[in-house]
Amino acid sequence: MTGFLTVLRRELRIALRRKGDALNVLVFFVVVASLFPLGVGPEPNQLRAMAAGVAWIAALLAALLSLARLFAADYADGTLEQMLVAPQPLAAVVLAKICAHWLLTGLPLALVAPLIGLQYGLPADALCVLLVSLLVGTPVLSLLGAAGAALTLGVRGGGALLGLLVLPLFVPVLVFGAGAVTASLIGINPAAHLSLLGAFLAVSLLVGPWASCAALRVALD
Amino acid sequence: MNSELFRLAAPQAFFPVAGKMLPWFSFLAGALALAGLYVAFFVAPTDATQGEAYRIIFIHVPAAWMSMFIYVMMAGWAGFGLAMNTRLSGMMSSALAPTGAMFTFIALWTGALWGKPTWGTYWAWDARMTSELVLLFLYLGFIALKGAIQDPARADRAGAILALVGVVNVPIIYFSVQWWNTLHQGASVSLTRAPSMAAVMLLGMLLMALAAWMYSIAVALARLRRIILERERDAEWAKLQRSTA
Amino acid sequence: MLETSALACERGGLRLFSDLGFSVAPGGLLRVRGANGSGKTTLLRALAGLTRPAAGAVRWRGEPIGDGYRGEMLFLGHAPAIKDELSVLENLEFSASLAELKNSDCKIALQQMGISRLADLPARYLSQGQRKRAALARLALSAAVPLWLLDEPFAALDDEAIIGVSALCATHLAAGGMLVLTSHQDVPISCATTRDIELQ
Amino acid sequence: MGEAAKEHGVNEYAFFVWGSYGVAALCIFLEIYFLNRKNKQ
Repeated sequence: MTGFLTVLRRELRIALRRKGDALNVLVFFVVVASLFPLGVGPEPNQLRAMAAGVAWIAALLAALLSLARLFAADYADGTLEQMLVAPQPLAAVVLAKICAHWLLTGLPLALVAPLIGLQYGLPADALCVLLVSLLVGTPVLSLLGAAGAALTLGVRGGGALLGLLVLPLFVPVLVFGAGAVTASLIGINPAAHLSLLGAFLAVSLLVGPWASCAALRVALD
Repeated sequence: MNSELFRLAAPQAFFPVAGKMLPWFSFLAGALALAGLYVAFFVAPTDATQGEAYRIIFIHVPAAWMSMFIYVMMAGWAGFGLAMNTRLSGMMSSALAPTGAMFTFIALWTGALWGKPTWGTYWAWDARMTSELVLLFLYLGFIALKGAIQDPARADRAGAILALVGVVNVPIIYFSVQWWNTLHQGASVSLTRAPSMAAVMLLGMLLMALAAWMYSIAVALARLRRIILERERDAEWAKLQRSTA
Repeated sequence: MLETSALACERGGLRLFSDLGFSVAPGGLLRVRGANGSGKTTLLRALAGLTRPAAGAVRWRGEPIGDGYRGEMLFLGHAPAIKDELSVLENLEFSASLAELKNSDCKIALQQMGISRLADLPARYLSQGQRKRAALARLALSAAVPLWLLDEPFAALDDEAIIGVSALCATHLAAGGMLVLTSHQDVPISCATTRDIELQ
Repeated sequence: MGEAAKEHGVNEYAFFVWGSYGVAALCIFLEIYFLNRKNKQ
């Protein structure tokens, strides 16, 4: 457990020293979300129907943007190697990095998304559902994304390859996440969607760390 | 028997065995395909509602079955290679991947070409077709990852991890897309309600599916032999093999 | 006691060495020599459990190396595991707590390596030699860790630092610790049982 | 493609049926072609 806290504290301390990274991801999210009306037109009903999908897809892309750097810096300066050799279980270390990634990207996205929702004319209850769905869904992006980042460590064409590997795995999160908001818009109780999202989070909690550890061991072989 | 199996696990030992099996599977594939096509075009009656267009299911449904079946096989071989650390299994998963991707591609195209006459649009975002599209992305991801990593041993192990993560997610993706489809369109349009499964149609599809299976094994064995030669490039026996092949 | 039997390693399909068997007893020093690319680093990484050997096995106290082994081993690779954003002291504190070194006083360790004045300086401004010293400062904290695996510990170090590091290694060996290191120049560590391996 | 189709005069479907089998045959041919070409090297 101490390993988890040590790595988490270090990650957050480094992030505080390099505020730019987390901020860039957030700004990227807002920019992508505000491009859609320019492309599709300002017609309110259309925007309201699209809001959930746009918010979620922007969140997916923003998370993807920051995933490539999850292990890259540590891989380059040798600290990742030390983590593999440390007595701490590697899963705890990887989980700490995933938590740090979520705290720095997933959480801010979820908190900002209701603003985007307002911009798109979403009613109040739909905004709450959007916030909750993102809070439950974005950890999955970090968990499965970490596995993708570990698999493409030190591989050329990493960014695009990472997207190709990970985005198909995000389909259920997008379906249930955006579906929850759309359901609440048309009066259906979104509890079913959110619980399925939670179930997928549970699965990713198992699959993500295992795959990331295995992939890191392969990458540093 | 056990030692025989382990002897075969070495690529060099399996190379000639694959060579001997190849013609058999190719012949089987050809024969079954001919039988299937005969049933599809001459034995199957014209469907009351869709007329002749439904004959496409004799290629579409087997291709869809094979695309999923091969992915599971690929993940199985990859996982086996990861656990037992046998190089041959990793090669087998690489040999299967392109054929699986091809069947997914065929399933998508034949699905679209079948959709046009029956529902008026090439792409109806039908639940199964959308999941098939995601499956194609999973195949392409696997092939791209293995292509991007130079060292064969690392490529096999990384590919195995991706395939295992993928095979866990495939049912979830299929379920979520099914759910998504019912939410937006209602269950009016879906391939699952193909015309009533007359026995002869089922026979036609089974024959074509078996033909596709034999074909996949034959192609996988052929590609496996090429991968073995490529990877054992510096081994003496590989050079000898290439000069005589 | 660390021992290997018929160890073989490959890199990129190329066989580096095979049938390598040796053992390191408490208090023993093993130096791995060899030209560039002869597999010195790969061997050390195999001993650390990072690289999977193509054949043979590495055993620690008679058991194949596993999770428990990592608690009793310290591995320092070529790259000094230093984060540029953190200060030298923070880096050392992080790696000490990651390695579960209990009563570790980092300031003294930095002093022993002669870089205590750099304690609060972000590691970004350190020279290559200073970074290596910062990485090796962990040796001063790891007296309780029985096995040390050091890859080119003397690279980029000036004479004064080499003496400092050799002293740390000597006290470690005297206390019954084990040390395996790779190095091109000869090793100024005085020790009872020193053995060399040459990799072709 | 056999008399069954022509008798019913349903040839506007022919394009789609031929199209599907054509795509499938083309894919299989390409796969085998590339496989053999690579084996020659």
